[in-house]
Formats: sequence, structure tokens, C-alpha cells
Amino acid sequence: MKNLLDNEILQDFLRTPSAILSFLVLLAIIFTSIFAPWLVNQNPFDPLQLDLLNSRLPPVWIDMGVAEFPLGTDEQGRDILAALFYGARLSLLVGLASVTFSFCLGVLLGLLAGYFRGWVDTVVTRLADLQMTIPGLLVAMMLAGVIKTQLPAAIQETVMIYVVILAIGFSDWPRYARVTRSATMVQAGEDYVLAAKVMGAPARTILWRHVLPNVLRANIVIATVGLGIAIMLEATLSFLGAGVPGTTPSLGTLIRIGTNYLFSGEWWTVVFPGLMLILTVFSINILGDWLRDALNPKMEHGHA
Amino acid sequence: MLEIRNLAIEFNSRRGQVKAVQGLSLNVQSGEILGLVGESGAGKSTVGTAIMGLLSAGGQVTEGEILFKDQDLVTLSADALRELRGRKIGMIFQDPMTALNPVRRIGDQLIETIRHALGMSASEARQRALQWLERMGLPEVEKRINYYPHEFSGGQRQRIVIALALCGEPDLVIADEPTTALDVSVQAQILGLIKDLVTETGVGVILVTHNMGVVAEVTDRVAIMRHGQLVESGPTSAILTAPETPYAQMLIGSVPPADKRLRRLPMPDESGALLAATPEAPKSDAGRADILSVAGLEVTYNAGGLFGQRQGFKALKDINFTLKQGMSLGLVGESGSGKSTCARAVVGVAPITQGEVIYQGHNLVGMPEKERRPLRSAIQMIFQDPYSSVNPRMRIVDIIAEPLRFYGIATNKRDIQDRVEALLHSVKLPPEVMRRYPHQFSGGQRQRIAIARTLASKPELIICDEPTSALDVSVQAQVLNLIKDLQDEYGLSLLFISHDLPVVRQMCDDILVLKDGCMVEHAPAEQLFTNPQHDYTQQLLALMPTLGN
Amino acid sequence: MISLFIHKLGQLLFVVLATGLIAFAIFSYAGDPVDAMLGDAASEVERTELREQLGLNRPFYLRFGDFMGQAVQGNFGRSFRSNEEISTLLVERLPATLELVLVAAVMTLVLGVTLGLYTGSHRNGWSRFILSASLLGVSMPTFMLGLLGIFLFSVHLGWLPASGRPGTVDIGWWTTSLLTLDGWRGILMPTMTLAVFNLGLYVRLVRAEVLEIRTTDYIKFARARGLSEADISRHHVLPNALSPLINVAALNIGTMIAFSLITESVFQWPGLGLMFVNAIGFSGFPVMAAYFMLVALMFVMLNLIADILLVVVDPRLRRG
Amino acid sequence: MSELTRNKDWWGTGTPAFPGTVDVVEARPIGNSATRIASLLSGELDLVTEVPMADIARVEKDERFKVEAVPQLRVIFFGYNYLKDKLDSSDADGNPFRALKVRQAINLALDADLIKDRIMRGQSEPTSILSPPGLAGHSLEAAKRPAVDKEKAKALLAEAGYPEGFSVRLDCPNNRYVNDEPICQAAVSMLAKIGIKVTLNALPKDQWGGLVTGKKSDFYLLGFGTPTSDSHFIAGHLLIGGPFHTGYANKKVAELMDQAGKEMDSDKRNAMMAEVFAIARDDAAVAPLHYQMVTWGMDKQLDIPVDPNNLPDFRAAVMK
Repeated sequence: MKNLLDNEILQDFLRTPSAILSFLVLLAIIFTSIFAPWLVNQNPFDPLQLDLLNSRLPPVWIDMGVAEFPLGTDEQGRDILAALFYGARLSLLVGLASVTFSFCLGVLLGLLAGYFRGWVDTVVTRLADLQMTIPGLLVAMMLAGVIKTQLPAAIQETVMIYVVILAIGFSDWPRYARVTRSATMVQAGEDYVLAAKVMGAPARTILWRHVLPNVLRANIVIATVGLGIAIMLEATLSFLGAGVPGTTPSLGTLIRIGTNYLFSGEWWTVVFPGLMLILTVFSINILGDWLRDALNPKMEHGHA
Repeated sequence: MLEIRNLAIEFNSRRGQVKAVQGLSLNVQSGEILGLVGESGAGKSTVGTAIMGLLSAGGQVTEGEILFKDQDLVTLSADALRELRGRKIGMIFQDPMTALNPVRRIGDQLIETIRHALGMSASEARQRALQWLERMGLPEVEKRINYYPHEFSGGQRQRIVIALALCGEPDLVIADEPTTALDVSVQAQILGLIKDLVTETGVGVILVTHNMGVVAEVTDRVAIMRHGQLVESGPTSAILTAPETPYAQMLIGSVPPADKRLRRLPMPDESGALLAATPEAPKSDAGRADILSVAGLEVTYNAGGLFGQRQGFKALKDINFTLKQGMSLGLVGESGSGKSTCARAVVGVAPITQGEVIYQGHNLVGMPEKERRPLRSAIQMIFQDPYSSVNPRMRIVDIIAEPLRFYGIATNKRDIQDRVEALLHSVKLPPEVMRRYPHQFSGGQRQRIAIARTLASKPELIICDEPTSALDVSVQAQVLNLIKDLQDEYGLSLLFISHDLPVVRQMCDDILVLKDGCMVEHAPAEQLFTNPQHDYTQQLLALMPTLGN
Repeated sequence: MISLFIHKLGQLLFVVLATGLIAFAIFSYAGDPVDAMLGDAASEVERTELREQLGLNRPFYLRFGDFMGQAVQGNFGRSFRSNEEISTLLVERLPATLELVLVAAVMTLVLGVTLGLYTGSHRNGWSRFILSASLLGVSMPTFMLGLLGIFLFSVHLGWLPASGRPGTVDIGWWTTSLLTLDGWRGILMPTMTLAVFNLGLYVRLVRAEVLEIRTTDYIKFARARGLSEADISRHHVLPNALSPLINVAALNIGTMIAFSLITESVFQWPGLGLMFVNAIGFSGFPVMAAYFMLVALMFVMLNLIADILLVVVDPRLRRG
Repeated sequence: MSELTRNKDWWGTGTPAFPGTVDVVEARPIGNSATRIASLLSGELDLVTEVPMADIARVEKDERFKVEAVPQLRVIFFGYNYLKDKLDSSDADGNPFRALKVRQAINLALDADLIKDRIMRGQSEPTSILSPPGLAGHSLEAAKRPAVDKEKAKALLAEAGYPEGFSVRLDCPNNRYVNDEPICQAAVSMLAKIGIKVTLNALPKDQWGGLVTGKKSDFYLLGFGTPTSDSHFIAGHLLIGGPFHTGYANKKVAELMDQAGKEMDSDKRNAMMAEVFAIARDDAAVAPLHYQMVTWGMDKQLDIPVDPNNLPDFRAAVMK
């Protein structure tokens, strides 16, 4: 790990203001979403804490705004700031979980395909091709749409979020698999792998100890970009009504609900969640962009 | 024609300013070939690109001048420099596989260059292109001018590259390692071609190379560089026979001679004194037991296809040899001859389709992995590329300890530590290196680390697959000496694979020549070098670049 | 080359069969057509009868074969809701989606290649600006962009229509927006929304490709021969960049076909995507299955076209 | 999208009852309400039905448009399932909805006026009975809601044997009635405050409808009106039997309904109906909330009467 983030990369990071800034923004978003319960005095998911009497208040700097709800409230009396923190929490959670899922699945299949070649490779490559043929959004919509009607309503509430995670995660594994596969093929041709084979080490030892640590770099860049895409995909699904249920809104759900008031003057119900979403994804992408350059040995920073 | 005065070049990098070249002065006349030699990091290629005005981004000339026909190239504008490139100064690249645009016909690339340089009409340029291809010795030029680069062999491509570099009729050509990527036989042809062109056209050539044999073969004068500075320069014959500076002496001394076998190559030992270059006779096999014998070996690589239905590729056919205890057998051949496949077959990582590999009475072919494991520790391998043979994500201690743990030779931490330290000592590395990672070491040091790992399981037979071909010549000498030391110390048997005949001569008692997967000749080393029987062997020996007498 | 083609056709067949299987599974297991057709009040006898009639009791492979046979003929059954032939619905809505994607694709490719080449060969303020903008573009969810566009251009400024597909002209069964000014006004915003994300991706990809090619030996060699930068860009960089660009373009257009469902639902563009989103709302499984297969098929066709183009632009694939 | 053209030969053209001057009507279904309003505001449309409450102010503010509304002949209420001995979605033993005190507590907890103010933006008429205004059984007096009283509601729950409240799932459509889902959310919050833990299950109308008519739902939001201007229809469906009847039974109501069905004297019949609705109210058979308004936004140049059943009658539409 120390090797992965060796000093050169840290140095480079400290010399890139955009990377530092986006890192700080992300850190703040993660902090507020983790510690949301202690930062705001309302849990916007708990109906008991909502009061219709507080509904439709504007942000504090506009007439009628109150300090208790700095960014205003929605129609149900939900504190927009609290909703942002809790919503980002769900968005990040779904994003991270689905990226982890596709990362693990893709890297595993890519390792196997790249190392063993032959029929394993054929099967994995075909599956990846197939998966690439069906865009992730569509897979997720289909899965969510079908499951929503097939599951008993009682468990939908709890299950939907896992469905969304799996649907998004499942749609993205081929990218990891492809990169891992070709990186594994390169690594498998390296002499240190041959040395391990000569020693008699079994395939799993070679893959786990030798190949895996050397294919992670490329995957980390993909995962960063993938996180942004996953968060956007979740928001899109929720916006189209095929995502997480409305009672536990993610940023996308907040935007969907807020859209109904876009023209009525209650712009804060959609603008703030929208900004939060864009800010989150933008920061992730800036970091990913920097990481890609920093980890690319060909691109000496500052020139090339 | 070209005169370089007091040149200094610096690069910006993440670590700050790096001096690549310092205080360099050189000159080249028309009709002569100047060899610019040095080991990696000497700055020799940088000089070439600086003359072309094509230093990669971040690099700049900080001092001195490059006078080409009394014009200072350093101060010339970018446009004026471009005017010179191709027309007055040409460049030949190292790797013919990557130097040609893969999606354009070679004719188009030639015609484009000729038109640009000489301002000819399209049809004139085409005629000229055809002439050049013919001159380069390519057959059927009328047809082949419409071919794409991938339709030519490596040697043919390098001829096309040379045609491209020379078709603008430059006065000076910079050839950057023009034969390094090629096989010996092709190398000889290309060098001959360059030499002929110089005689015919009177062009001046700077030949950038690390290969002393190439220098001896074609250059008129030679300049030796080290760490960005000129060490010594003068007529080739003088420098090669009587170098004055210690570095040049060491460099030239470390080139393995092709005509005799030395006990050790004359390198500085721990005290810094040069080892004596005493001749040594090959070992005799009298009274030695067989350690490895290979009979009727055939290796077939699967050509692919889901059900493997297609005809496979036979990499080795009917190979037979025997290696005696404590001796060295050389496997020699050009690329594609199957010599590395043979090594892999012996260590059990190549698909053997026929034949036997008998190690101390056990036939390894088809042996279940469980039974084979104890034998595996006795047969180990040293690899070609020190940058590839150690895992970059592991510490040195873990790399060397891996076989110790794997074979259960040492299990407790203290014991492992001690053994790793001892192994490092035997490859002449200090114990402090244990906690570091491979990227902190040079190629030669990495190769020592790899050798330490090889020794960890106390092997009896070591397969050396081109162990020094990626190393600089002085490092090669050190590593070859080390392998010999270790062989003597532990009584190792070696299967030594190389394309480099002088190296094989230094290391081996018996030699097996391979061509296209078949055995061509198998003879004791002395006999093979002095009295080769087979045409192919004779040809190889004739083309082998040497330092001269 | 012929073997490559056969190989690709084999892949195509595999994808069609696999997506067909998924579509069939959804079609036949997710929504019980008997429920949908008879309602809750029907008796068990009636149900059994209808099952017999629809052939739902036959073994799985026979039904799947039947389904694929029908699908190949373009017959996907009827919508549960409107009882219209789904194939009719598809044909009706296909032009809207295809035009949307087509215009967006042209926009993406032309702008993407131009800006990508520019940023790949220049290091200046403009270049940095384009790169930042493209990064923002790929960080902006399509639906957010659509909403912003509607808010700004329709509501605030009143320049462009916010929804629907105005100004269409019928040419045979094909309805087009591309022949009237109104039509163009209507298609502009949806296509821009659809194009932005992919444009951002494309610019970055083209740039990366150009930078990569610029470090190769053959470009250095071309420079060493004194060729001008313009010639190098035109004759050496671009031809080599084409192959990866074609590959990604195929992928991108495919993605846009899928992403069009977002744009279509934001702008109420009467295309296939909107039909699909609506179908999810009322559990219209036959419609969903048909759309799914159609998109997969279009994707595969695009890849096939890309493969053919690759052979055209890359001589290395032509022989052997 | 569909287009209607005037039948030139129709007898009614130009008669006082049908002063309509519109020759061609283009109907465009736009499901997304934000897009619908944006299209009106950008001038593409002349008339939109179902203006979202949140957008009324915005449309009215624009000089070019006006908003007109009438109460709909439909009552929005929360229905209980009396049929089950044990509610599937509840942690309570038995069926708490069978206890009158529980139902009364719910009535006391629901603040219809606050919902009118905040969620319906004034565009609703709170009620406590099932009969819509203007129909038999409705009067302002009869429809008056009891004052909200959470303490009393809690006490009633305790008396009914649920001092800690209970949990239940509310099945609510999300695209059927005006602000259906927000109403349900508000109700969830209000019921939470007296200890009834409601889980909201918001569904597209097709799926939600199946739960209600299949009598699978424990607790649901439903709107019910009459196409015949006869409130007997409403009471018959909700209190006596049919797909929307979920088990409420009251002997007196049944008798009265039977008699009213045969009664030819309209005064007597009206009195019977008033009694039926009053009994249902006092028995808290369902929890009525309000009548929603039919709200249309239109160009000021357009005159068309707003139809209580939300069906525009273009025979009467005049474009100035």
C-alpha cells in the first residue's frame, strides 16, 4: 500500500490544486453524510420528525426563511439540508457498494480469463461482450422494473436498495474484467510469474500474491471513474422512478420530487440536490482524472 | 561537417533538473562513421536527438553549440530546424517494428518524404522510391511498394527505415542502435548496407550503440561516453586495442572474447583491482554422472480455438542431450529457434507432447505435481529480464524468502532473516537491501537479487535463460563472473541459453545449436568454435561481431 | 478476413440468442399473461383453458423457439395495456428515437474528433478550458441537464419547445423532424442533452489516443524526416487514431440509444425509450422485452458495422 | 399524440349549448407534470389538464394564462381492510381497523386543513363524508371535520388496546390522484405522531389498483366518484359490495341502501342517503380526507368550461 501511494504520487498530489480541492470537497461530503445524524436536528426519513407546519419554507436568506432550516424545506416539512446529507449518504453508499461489487466480480473474472486463457477466457469474454451489448442503464431499469412487480410489496422497501446496487454493479463489471484480463496477460508473461511457476506454486498463489497486486493500479483508476458513473446511474434510476424507494430518498429521488416544484418558485427543492449531485460526481471525476495521469508512467506531469 | 562544442543538456523531471549531457565535444566528417558508445544512462541517445532538435519535452540544451556546416543548431528556429531534418540530417530508429506508420503503404511514406525533401513531382518521387527500395535489396519492388509495413520481415523493415532516412539525401545520418532489435545474421546485413551507403554517398554517420562488436565492425572512429560525459575518443582500432582511461579499459575488457575462454572476465574485484584475464580450458565430462538427460523432446503449442481443434505449433522437435553433474551445456540459436522453449520444457512450464526429461533417474514428463514438488526445488531458473523477473510489489526479503517458505526450508522469522542475509552475501549485496523494493535497484543488482532467489532452494541444476542479454556489458561481465563463482562454490550444473556466441564460449563446456526448433549441431565448445561442422553454425560464427583479432 | 467475419456473425447470433432468452424469461415469467388478460375474477377452469390456448403448457424450449421465431419475424405480441400489436408500436416510434440518436451521434462525433484533436495537439488555455468543460460534461447526469435546459431555454427564454416532437413530416411510414424549422427547434435540445455526456467522453478519448500516438516511434521518425506538423497530424496521427475511435463510436452510439430513454422521458419525446419507461410504470412486460431485444440488436449491428469499418481503415486486419 | 378534427356535418354546431369554434384539437399525453407545465408556459400548448398544485401560482402569474378549477365529484379517502382477521403488514394481533376507536383516532389525527394549505395549495375541500358536493347526502354541516386532537386520538388508541400504537403498510398510488403520494407521506407523518407506524408503499396506479381490488391491501388511499351524479353509486360500491368494497358491514346501512334503491320519491331517497352517509361517517367506515379540484391551465384566449370529471368538452370551446 505504501508502495502504491509512494511519495512521488503524494508529491504530485500536493502540487495539483484541483486535485486537492476536489479531495477536500469529497472529504466534506463524506464527512457530512457519515455524521449527518449529529450535524442536523432532523432525520428526514423519519415521518415522526416531519411536521407539515414547517413545509415549504424558503432558504434562510430569503424572506420567511428560518435559521432552523438553512436551505429551506420541502412540501412535507423536510429540512433540505438534512435531506442533502442523508441523500448523499444513500447515493454514496449505493455508489460504493455497486463499485465494490463490480470491482470484485470484474477483477476476479479478468484474472481467471487472463491467466488460464482457453475456454475460461472464451466464456468470460463472451459474457463481457454480451454485457457490453446491453447498456448498464437498461439492465438496471429492467431488473428494477421486473423485481419491483415480482417482489411482495412488504419486502420491497428493504430489498430495492440491494436490487439497485446489484443492477448497477452488474452492469459495470466488464470494464474491470477487460482491463484486468489484459493486464493479467501481460503480468502472466513476466518472468517473476514464470519463476513462481518453476517453483511449483499453484495458480491461486500466483494470482493472489503476484498478479493481483500488479493489476490493481489500472483498476483503481477505473473504480474512481466508475464511482462517479454509479452515483449518476443511481440518480438517474431514482429520477425515472426505478431506483430506491421514495421514503428513503437518495439525491436522485430528491431531484425527482423537487422537479415538481421547479416552476412553482420552490426552486430550492431541486437546485440544492442537483448541485450536490453534480459537485459530488465532478469532484470524483477530477480526482480520477488526476489519478489516471499520476499513475500513468508515460505521462510525466507538467510536460509530455 | 558536424562539430559539437561543450554541449550540456538538462531535463526537467518530477525530481527536478537532471543533467543528461555535460561538456561534450565531438566532430564528424563526411564519409566517416563515428561510433558513439556507452552503457545505459550514458546520454548517447540524447546527443543524437539533440542534434535533430527533437529532444523530448522538458529537455533543453543549456550550454554549448552544435555546429552543422558552421550553423549553430541550438540557436536555430524550429522552422529552420525542420527544413534541415530529412534534407540535411537524417535519423535511423532502433526498432523497425515501431518506426513505420502501420496503416500507410510504405510507398506512400517514402513518396511523401521524398517530395517533401526534394520537391519532386509525385511520379518522379515514385520512381525515386522504387530505386531506393531496389538499392536496399528488396525483391519485387514494383509490387511491394504498395505493401503495408506489417507485410515485411523485421530486417526488411529496417531497410525501409534506412531508405526513409536517406531518401532526402542528407549529409549526416544519426543511427540510434539500428541493429539492436535484430538477429545476428540480419544485423550483419544491415551493418554491411550502412557501410556500403557511406562509401557510395559520402554521408557522415553517427552510430549510437552499446555494442562493442558493432563498433569494431563498422566504425572509423569511436567516442566513449559515461554519465553524460566524454571519456575517450579516437580511431576505432586504437581505442579497442589500447584504451587509455580506466573506464574504457574496463568497458572493452568486459566484452567476452570469442576466440578464447577466460577463467574470469577481467573486472574489478572487491578491492578494485582488475582480475587477470587468464585462459581456462573447458571441463571434461570424465567420471561425471548424468544429472539431466532429454530424449526425443517435442513441444507443441496449442494454436487456440475453443476445442483446440486446429493444428498446433511445434516449437521443438526431437531434441536429445545429456548434461553431466557440475558441467555447463549451452543452448544457442536465433530468436524463434526454440531455445527458451527448451528451458521451459525442462522446468515443466511448456506443453511437452513427446519425449522424456530425465532428472537423476526420474522422468519428469507426466509426473504428478505432488511427486514433482521436491524435485522442483532442485531445478531452478535465472531469467533474462531483471526488470521482469522480480515482482515489483514485493520487498527484496519477501522475494528471496518466497522459495524458503514455499518449500518449507525455513519457517521462523529469525531463520528466514538469516538465510536471506546469507544469500544476499553470496551474490555480493549488503543485508540492508532487504527492506527495499525492486524499483530502487539497477538492472545488475536486480539480476543478483533474482540469482539469490534462485539459490534459496539449494538447487543442483540451474537453467540460465539469456541471463545477461538485457544488461550492460560491464554488468554482464560481473554477472557472468558471479555465476561462475557460484557454480564452483556449489557444484552447480548449468543449462545456459543465449544468442550471444562469445558469452556461450565463456560459460559452456558443451554447446547445442538450435534452428527452427531442431538440433543443428551438438559438440564440445572448443570443437564447435574451432571446427564447426554444420553450415548454419559456420554462418553464425562468421557473422558474429567481434572486437577484431 | 472471411473467418473474422464468420466469427463476428457467430458472436452476433450468440448475443441475439442470449438477449432473446432474457427477454423471453421476462416475457413469460415476470408477468403472467393469463392474469393480465383475464383479471382476478376468472375461474380456475377459464385459466386452464386460456393456458392451453396460449400454449403455455408446452415445454420451455418449444416455447422459446416459438418466441424467437416470432421475434425474428418482428412479432412481439400485443401490449397488455392498449392491445396494440407491439411491432406496430415499435415501427411507429422507431423514427423518433433513431433521429434523436442520429443527430446526437453526428454532433458527438464531429465535435468530439475536432475538439479531441485540438486538445491532443495543443497545450494552451483553450485546451484546458475544453478539457475542464468535458469533465463537467461527464459529471452532469443527463436528466439534470435536460431539466436545466427546459428551465432556461423553454421557460425563461421561451426559445425552444419543452416537450414533444413538433413539426414532423411523414415520408411513407417514417415521420421526420428534420425537414421543418419547427422540427429542428424541437429536436435541438433533446439531442444536445443526449450528446453532452458522450461528447465529454469522446473528447477525452480522442485526446488520450492522440497523445498516445504522438509518443510513438513512427511519429518521432516522421518528425525526424522533416514532415510538417500539419502533415503529421493528417497523414500519421489521424489514420492511426481511427481504429480506436470507430470502436468507441459504436459503443457510444449504442449507449446513446439506451440513454435516449432518459432524454425521451424528460422531454416527452415520443420514441422507444419513452414507451419503455411508460411500460415499466404499468408492468408492460411484452413491450419491455421487445424494446430490450431491439436495443441489443441495434447495439450488435453497430458493432458489426464498426468491425467492417475497422477492416477498411486498418490494413493489418485485411490479410491473413 | 392524436388529432381530432371537427365533424362539419354535426347537427349541434353553432347551437347555444355548443358555441365551440375549435376545428382541430391536437391531444398530447405528457405524463411528467413539470414538462407539461413547461410546455404550456413556452406557448406550445393552449390547454393543460391537471395543473400540479405547486404550479398554479406560477401559471397565474403569467399574463398570457389563466387557471380555472371546480371541485371534482370524487372523494379522496383512506380505506381499511375489514376482511382479514389478522393484517399481513401489521405487528398488531388481530385487525385493529375493526375497532371503531382506532378508526376514530385516525380521523382525529389527520389534519385535512393543513394538507389543503400545504400540499394542495388551497386546491381541495376537506370533508368527513363520502358524498361529493351537490349530490345527495352532502351538506357543509355533514361534511364538517372534527378538530384535530392528537391527545384524544392517543387516548382512543389506548382504550382500543393499542397504547403503543401498531404498524401497518399504506398502499398509495403515485400517479393516480392529485398529489397522491405527498398526501400519503403527510398522512404517514401525522399518524406517526399518535403512534401508528405506517410504512408507505407508493406504486404506479396499475399495481396499486390490483392490491385494492384484489382486497390484498390492509390500508390504502382511494378516490371514488360517480359518473351518474347519484351518490347511491358511491355508497353501494364502498359500503355494500363490489371490487372496491373491503369488508365494511353495517346492517342499518344495508337496509337503508336497499330501500333507497327502490324508493321513487327523490326527497325521501335523499334523506335516506343522508342517513347512510352520516352513519358511515359516525362509524368511521373509511377516513375521508377531501374532494380534489379539477384544475386546468389555459391560454386567456380560450374559453372552455372545466369539467368536474376532467374531460374537456371541445364542443363548448371558444378560441378568441
